[in-house]
Amino acid sequence: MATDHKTLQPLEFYKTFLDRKTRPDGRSLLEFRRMTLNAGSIGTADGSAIVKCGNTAIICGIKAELVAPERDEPQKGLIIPNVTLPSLCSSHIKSGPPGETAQAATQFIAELVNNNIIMDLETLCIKNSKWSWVLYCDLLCINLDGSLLDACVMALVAALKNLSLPVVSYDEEMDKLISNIEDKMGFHGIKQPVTSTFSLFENGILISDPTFEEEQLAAGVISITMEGTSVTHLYKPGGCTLNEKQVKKLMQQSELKTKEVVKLIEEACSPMGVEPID
Amino acid sequence: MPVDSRRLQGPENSFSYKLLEKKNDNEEEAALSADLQKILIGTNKVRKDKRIPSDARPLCNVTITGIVSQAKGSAYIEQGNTKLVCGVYGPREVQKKSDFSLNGQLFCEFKFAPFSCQKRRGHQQDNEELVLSGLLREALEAAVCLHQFPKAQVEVNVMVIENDGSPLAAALTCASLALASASIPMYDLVIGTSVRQLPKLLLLDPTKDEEWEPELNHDEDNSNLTIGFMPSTHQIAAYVHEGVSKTEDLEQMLKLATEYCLKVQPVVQLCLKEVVEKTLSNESENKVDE
Amino acid sequence: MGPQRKRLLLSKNLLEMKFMKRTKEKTEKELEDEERQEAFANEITSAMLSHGSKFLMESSYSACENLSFGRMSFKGANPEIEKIMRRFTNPPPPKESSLLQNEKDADVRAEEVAETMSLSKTISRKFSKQSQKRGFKRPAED
Amino acid sequence: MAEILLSEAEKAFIHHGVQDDLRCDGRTRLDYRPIILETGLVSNASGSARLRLANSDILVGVKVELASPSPDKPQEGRLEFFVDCSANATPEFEGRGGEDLANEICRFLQRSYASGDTINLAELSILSGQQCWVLYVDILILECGGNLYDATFMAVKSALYATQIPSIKVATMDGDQPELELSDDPYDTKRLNTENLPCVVTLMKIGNHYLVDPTPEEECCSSSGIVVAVSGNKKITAVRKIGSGSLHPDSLVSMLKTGSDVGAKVNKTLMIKLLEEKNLEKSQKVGFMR
Amino acid sequence: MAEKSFSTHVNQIYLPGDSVALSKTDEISSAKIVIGPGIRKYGKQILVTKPGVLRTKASPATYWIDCHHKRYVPARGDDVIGVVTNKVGESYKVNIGSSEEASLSSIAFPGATKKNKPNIQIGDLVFAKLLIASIDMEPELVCVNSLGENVGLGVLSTSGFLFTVPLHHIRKLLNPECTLLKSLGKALSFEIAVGMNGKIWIKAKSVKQTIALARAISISEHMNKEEMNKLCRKFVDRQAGF
Amino acid sequence: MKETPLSICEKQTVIQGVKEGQRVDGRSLSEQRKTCITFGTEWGCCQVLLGNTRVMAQVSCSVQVPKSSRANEGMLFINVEMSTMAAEHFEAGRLGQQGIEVNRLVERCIKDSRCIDLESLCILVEEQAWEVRVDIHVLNHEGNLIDAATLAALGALCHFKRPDVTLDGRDVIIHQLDERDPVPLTILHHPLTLSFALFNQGKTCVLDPTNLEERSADGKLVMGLNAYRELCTLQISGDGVFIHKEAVLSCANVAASRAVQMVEMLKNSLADDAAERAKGKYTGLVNSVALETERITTQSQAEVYFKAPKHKVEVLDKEQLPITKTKLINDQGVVTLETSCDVSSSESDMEIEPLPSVAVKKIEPLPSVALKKRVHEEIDIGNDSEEETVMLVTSDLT
Amino acid sequence: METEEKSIRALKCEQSVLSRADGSVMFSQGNTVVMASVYGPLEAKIQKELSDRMYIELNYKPKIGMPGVAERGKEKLIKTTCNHIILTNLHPRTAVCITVQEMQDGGTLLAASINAVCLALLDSGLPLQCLVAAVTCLVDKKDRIVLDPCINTVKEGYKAMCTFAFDSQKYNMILSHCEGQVPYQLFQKAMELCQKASHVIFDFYRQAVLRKFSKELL
Repeated sequence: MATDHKTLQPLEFYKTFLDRKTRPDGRSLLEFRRMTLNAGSIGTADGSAIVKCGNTAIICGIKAELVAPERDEPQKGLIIPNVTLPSLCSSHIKSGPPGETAQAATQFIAELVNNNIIMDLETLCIKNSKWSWVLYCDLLCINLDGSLLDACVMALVAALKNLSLPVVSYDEEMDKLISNIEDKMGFHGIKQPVTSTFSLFENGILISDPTFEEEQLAAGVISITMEGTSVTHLYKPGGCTLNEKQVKKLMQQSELKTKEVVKLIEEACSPMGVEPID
Repeated sequence: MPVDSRRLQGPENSFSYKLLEKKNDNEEEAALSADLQKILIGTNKVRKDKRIPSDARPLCNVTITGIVSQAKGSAYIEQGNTKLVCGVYGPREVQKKSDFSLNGQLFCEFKFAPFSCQKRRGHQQDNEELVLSGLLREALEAAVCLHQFPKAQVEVNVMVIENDGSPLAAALTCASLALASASIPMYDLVIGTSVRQLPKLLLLDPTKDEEWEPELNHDEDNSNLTIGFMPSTHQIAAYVHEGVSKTEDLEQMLKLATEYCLKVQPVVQLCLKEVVEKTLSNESENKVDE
Repeated sequence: MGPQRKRLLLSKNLLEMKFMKRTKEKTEKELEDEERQEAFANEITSAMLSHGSKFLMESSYSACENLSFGRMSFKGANPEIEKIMRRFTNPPPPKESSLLQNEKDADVRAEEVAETMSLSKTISRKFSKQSQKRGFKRPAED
Repeated sequence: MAEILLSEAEKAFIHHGVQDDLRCDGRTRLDYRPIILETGLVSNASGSARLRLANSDILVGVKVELASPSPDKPQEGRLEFFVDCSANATPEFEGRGGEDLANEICRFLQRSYASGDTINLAELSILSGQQCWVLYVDILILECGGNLYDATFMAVKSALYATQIPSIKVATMDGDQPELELSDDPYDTKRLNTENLPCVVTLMKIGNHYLVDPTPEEECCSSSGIVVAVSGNKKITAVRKIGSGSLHPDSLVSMLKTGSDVGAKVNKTLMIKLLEEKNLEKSQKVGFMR
Repeated sequence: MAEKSFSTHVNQIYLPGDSVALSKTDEISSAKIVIGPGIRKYGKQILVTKPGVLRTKASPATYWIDCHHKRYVPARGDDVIGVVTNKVGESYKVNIGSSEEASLSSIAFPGATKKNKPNIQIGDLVFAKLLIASIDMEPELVCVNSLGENVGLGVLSTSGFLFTVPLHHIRKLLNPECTLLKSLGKALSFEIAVGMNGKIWIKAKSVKQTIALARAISISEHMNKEEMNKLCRKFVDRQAGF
Repeated sequence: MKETPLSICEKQTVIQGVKEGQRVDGRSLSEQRKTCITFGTEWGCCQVLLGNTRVMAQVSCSVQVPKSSRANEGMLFINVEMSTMAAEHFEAGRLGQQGIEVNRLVERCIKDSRCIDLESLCILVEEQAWEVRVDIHVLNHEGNLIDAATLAALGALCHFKRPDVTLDGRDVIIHQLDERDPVPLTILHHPLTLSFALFNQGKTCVLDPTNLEERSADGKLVMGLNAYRELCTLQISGDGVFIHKEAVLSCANVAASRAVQMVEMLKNSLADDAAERAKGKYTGLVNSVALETERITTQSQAEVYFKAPKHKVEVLDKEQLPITKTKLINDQGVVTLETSCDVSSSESDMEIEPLPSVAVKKIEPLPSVALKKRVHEEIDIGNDSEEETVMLVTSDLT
Repeated sequence: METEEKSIRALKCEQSVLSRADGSVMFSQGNTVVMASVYGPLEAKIQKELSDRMYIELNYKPKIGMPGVAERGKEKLIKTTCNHIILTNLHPRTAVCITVQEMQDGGTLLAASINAVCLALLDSGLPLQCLVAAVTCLVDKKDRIVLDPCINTVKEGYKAMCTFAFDSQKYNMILSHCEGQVPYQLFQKAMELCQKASHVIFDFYRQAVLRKFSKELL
């Protein structure tokens, strides 16, 4: 009976919950889903992390390679992020090249990367205008159930913290790279931006960490990325409008989440505290 | 040439740091091809990962249905370090009207995650993945009761997260679990396994560096066999053999493999049983609610 | 536009009576025509004005700006059209139209007769000719 | 493979035929259909062969090119296969229809040629780590009359047999930069050792029996079979099950046995025929006009 | 938006999202108020949805926005010119430049019956009235009035010329005040069909005349009265033979 | 979304009109629409208006490894972009039949005629060379895209400047635009295309056809020429269309003289642009953003339409009309047209008269002012058919 | 921290600039020039058809090369904005096709594109719920807010670049897209500044429409 109502008029069905200040999965409006994080579980990747926010599951694997840096930015390394939504992650995704959602997500991550919000790209440089690292960061969605960006950013940061590479140095006179496989190193100064996604409804109701279904029903979405207390990225495509008061409120919420997530990443990336997937 | 405008492309000329290492240990590699057996098996007849030759890696973290909530059925398994996920969708209407058939259809997609192998993989399906998809499909078609969903198609998507040997075998097991959890009618589960043949020695369920590599070792009596076996009906759904060996050896390998499958069967069945019980109990609860 | 005057209607059972049969048909036809007219009319119909909310939506500009009819002919380029134009500029008294109506359904009936009873071919051909005169052969190419 | 519609009656007829070891075209289960073979008919290829197995028509061209060897195998040349299922072979191949099949065949070729005792790739090396020959083997499927695997492999083997590699001298000139000298005499060429190149036998299971060289009709009667690649010295170099059916281990084993026997025979006869043809006068080329 | 008093805000520019105030009389009177194109009722407010000039008229009190369009959206009762693109069973498919092709029954012609239908080729032009035009129905055309009689609708000769102008230009031409066509008509003999969907079909004695007229009409898009008269005078002059 | 179907009467009128030497937009058969060329702030950005047809081209360059086959040359890559902006039946990202044709013809005209000196684009043989890329965006399709596209591409190439490079041993230093003056491309000659629509079995050729004319014509004749009256490419398309030899020749002649003028015009507008830049505060395409009012002044249009023929008499006497004959002088695959000998007899059955040489002389370089506002007078030579039509439009009204 | 550049660069536009499009505009903001075209309501492709509203297809065409992931990002931003301002439910089962073409990059292309699209929509006469105006500002290295920066200012480098879009009714934020790091107070300041600036653009819209209807008003 309830299910019928749900299938027939999903929005009305959902509104009835909102009016009672709750949600079908029992969360309160501004409550986040349980997050689990598991770093370094993929041996073939140079750095990896598996993140689950509720049902949404993202695997980030990093493959590092060497390359001559770009002409116009000789002192910078490269990070090539790609968000992939394989057809297995949702019934709404059909197999084939990346769709709109995937590309938008990729672009979002790319913006974070290019603005040095995740890490300073110059630390990836081995020898100015000669050699630098290029990190292929693939964000693979195993289960798509809303708030994709939150999980992606979290996974990427964790994977970067988990990254371990051989020490590679540049030999001037021989003009070649030398590496000894034994001593591994990671990169320092990886920042900890945290993205929090909220859904907006026409009647001004805001909910945080929406599920896929909620995203479909909502009238708008906003993703706030913060590092500590400062805004590092704010992404609100179209949809219904917001006033300053609402924005302020959301900022506070995302600040709260930021603290939590940072703690989680910290303990996951420290040697102990590795928990199995799911 | 057509560039993929839907993804961010890296520089063309980047190369893996592993190539730097290569230079140092050329001679070791030469040895590798010369007498592999010594490297793989210590004098005490134990493999690198402490297994005896006729021993397989345990199936662990087998997760059914939970892993992909959006899918009709799904499964995740780890066989040693080989990790893969499988999601099953459907039966749904066939997209193209042209390929209409009275029997149902299986659509299989086998994909290695870009970071799942030693060297970085492309995003698009390459030939190997296409062929593997084909093998997977043929194997599962033997197990699924296609006549039960005419005009419809079931999608089986396998994603290898980490590949440490015998991915196809693992995929077969994983896929049939996922299909079962999606309650797609099947004659029997398909359980996959592979065997590595060395001169006068067989290794069950080889890891990546135990596997037969066409590039590395092409002397005789070196080969790899992967089968998909249906224990209850005692039928072979998939059979792929690569490398040089005599017919009688093949017989041996097949025997070893089938025995293993029969051993694993109860384990797998147990996993499924739990799932079924859980779902049933949940349903009954829901009944109470309404 | 629907006729404003309220016509007094004959009672049903009166109309049921045998001798009233033709009248009944007639009245029914009139009503029908009115409905069709409403259906065809592009202005706000009387019905619309009489009931519904205070506001009416009208999607057509031609209704709002009461634009003139778009088919015109000048200096006898197409006499037929010019005749019609005249009719539009000074609409004919209702009588005439009803008269038109009569002769119309008159010849319609004749046509039916010709077809149904299928008299000598000559007659049916005659009508087919007539209908041709009514200008269906695609306008002359000059 | 080519899709053809068969009525139940026809299928039954074929089944019974197979049962009594008398097939529709009068063959026994282990007979091949007539084969027409000609090599060296594509003038601007280094080696070529056209093979007609009943209605299956295959054209193979081999091009020899200089290239630098792959870093992980400095002292070896390369073999590169490309299979093209042209649309006029069968309507199913139109558009991208043939790709899957082409892929499967291509990969199977790679795998069965991969092992060292089929072809010795060291022959193709010129200057270790710097120069080697690369053999581009292009396979064009002109018409599809069943049993493509066997036909293709025979054609490939013949083409490689006929392939002439120009002899080349390494004259070390100024210190580090060695110069390569191509001999200017066009007939100064060498041939590969193709003794051991594998042939393939396709065995299709119909009813309780299996048969070789199936016709399209037989192919669509059978739900499963195996493809066995057998090298000249009666070794099995690759096997895979085809079709969506399943097989019992025992029958599989016996199929493997038969496969290897038949394969060896095919190989021998093929070599003989090739030798005969080689000794024929060049003037007697027939070409496509038959 | 700042509210203006009624008198000031008629014939003023309005932008989407602006709200319209009714005249005092209309506010109080119980009479119906007709809301024309470009305006919609949103809760209490009456909001503008299209940029343009606010126009009003009395009896029935009507408000609408005079807006510029190029793409035609079918409106019930409009007379349009369409190209016949296909014949399906008893009806033709007609392209009237809207998102969906309109259908025209082959018996919706004056005096047409099952037996005797007009013969229409694909590519012909028809001048027809929109009987049905609703957002969720295929538009339907007829070439007769309610009594099934000939009112100038129907197939147009292939010897004329068809050209397209913006929709507001059409409305200008058909506006009773506009004299352009009439005065051109004084200059020379031609027949014309003006469709609300921005298509104009015109046919004069010779191709040259036809084209000359067509160009004159399309030029007049942005002309005001005087300019139009000037244009017409030019024609008359030519006639006089300068 | 498909293009609105062509009605029978449109097609017939166009064809009939052309028969009578009368085009629906009042032009004469060999008259072009008004052409206007503007440039952007970035180097190598050129917008061309051909009547209402609007095309923009942008040139860009990058350092690449040269092709092994041409190790000492740079590369030229031409890419035509069509989107729904230009017409509802175009699809973004997918070039249709038409798109591919345009792309190919532009390549043939500009790339294959080797008007850009590619050797000068090589930096280090076999290692580094410039790849020059031309992106041609079709913005509005009112017919004759090909001519507009080639003109835009050529304009952009002429306007383009690449960053300067210096060699320090084996490594290459590329100087930013601000630190060293950029270098223009070396252009050997200026090829353009001119298209004719073919009517009544290729007897009548109509220059610079509109979309309507293109759709109603039996075929199309495209000619690529440069200012030296050299033929770079020629294509006759259309199903089952055949065309008279003489027609081709005289088309070639018309085209040749047009090409001369167009190149002239292009050079002028380049000069103007340079001057503008010199002044500083250069805003590029912003100037070509006209206020509607400019367009809305319809009087001027009316004038254009009713304008009485300017040049007259001396053209009319057909005696000294030269008729073209081609002589093949083949250097890098171009054919030089040379006018000689007189065959005035043949011209009776031809609709398009060859251009009087007098007329060609008559053209003085266009005043740069004319370019600013999109009118640019005088482009048509006194081809008598033209003035005749003007008369006809008006006098026939009796 | 004081703010410099309180004003928006010169705005200029030409409406119905393309003869074929139903609505089109060539819009310049400073030296940035963008062309936008609108076709519709058109027949929607079956797979794109929406039963209850109009499908919006939006293509953003860069000046050089093929559109890539970055353009898809822009497309999504603009498209969702259009989805808010167009009354899509008035034309169900149809499609509108909007194309944006970069013509000249003088900085702030995103904002310019959004404004251009809004003008093109006005020109096409599609039913709109309200208008939208987008403004970009950047926070430079010295924590100063630069409103509507020109290309050179952008090239000099910045801490953060923010683009906001507001609706014409309540001046609420429809779209916001900020890259780079800013403390919240500064962010808020930037937002207010842009909100004020948006009025200028709305006035410009009105002027443009007024100009277009100049003849009709007489």
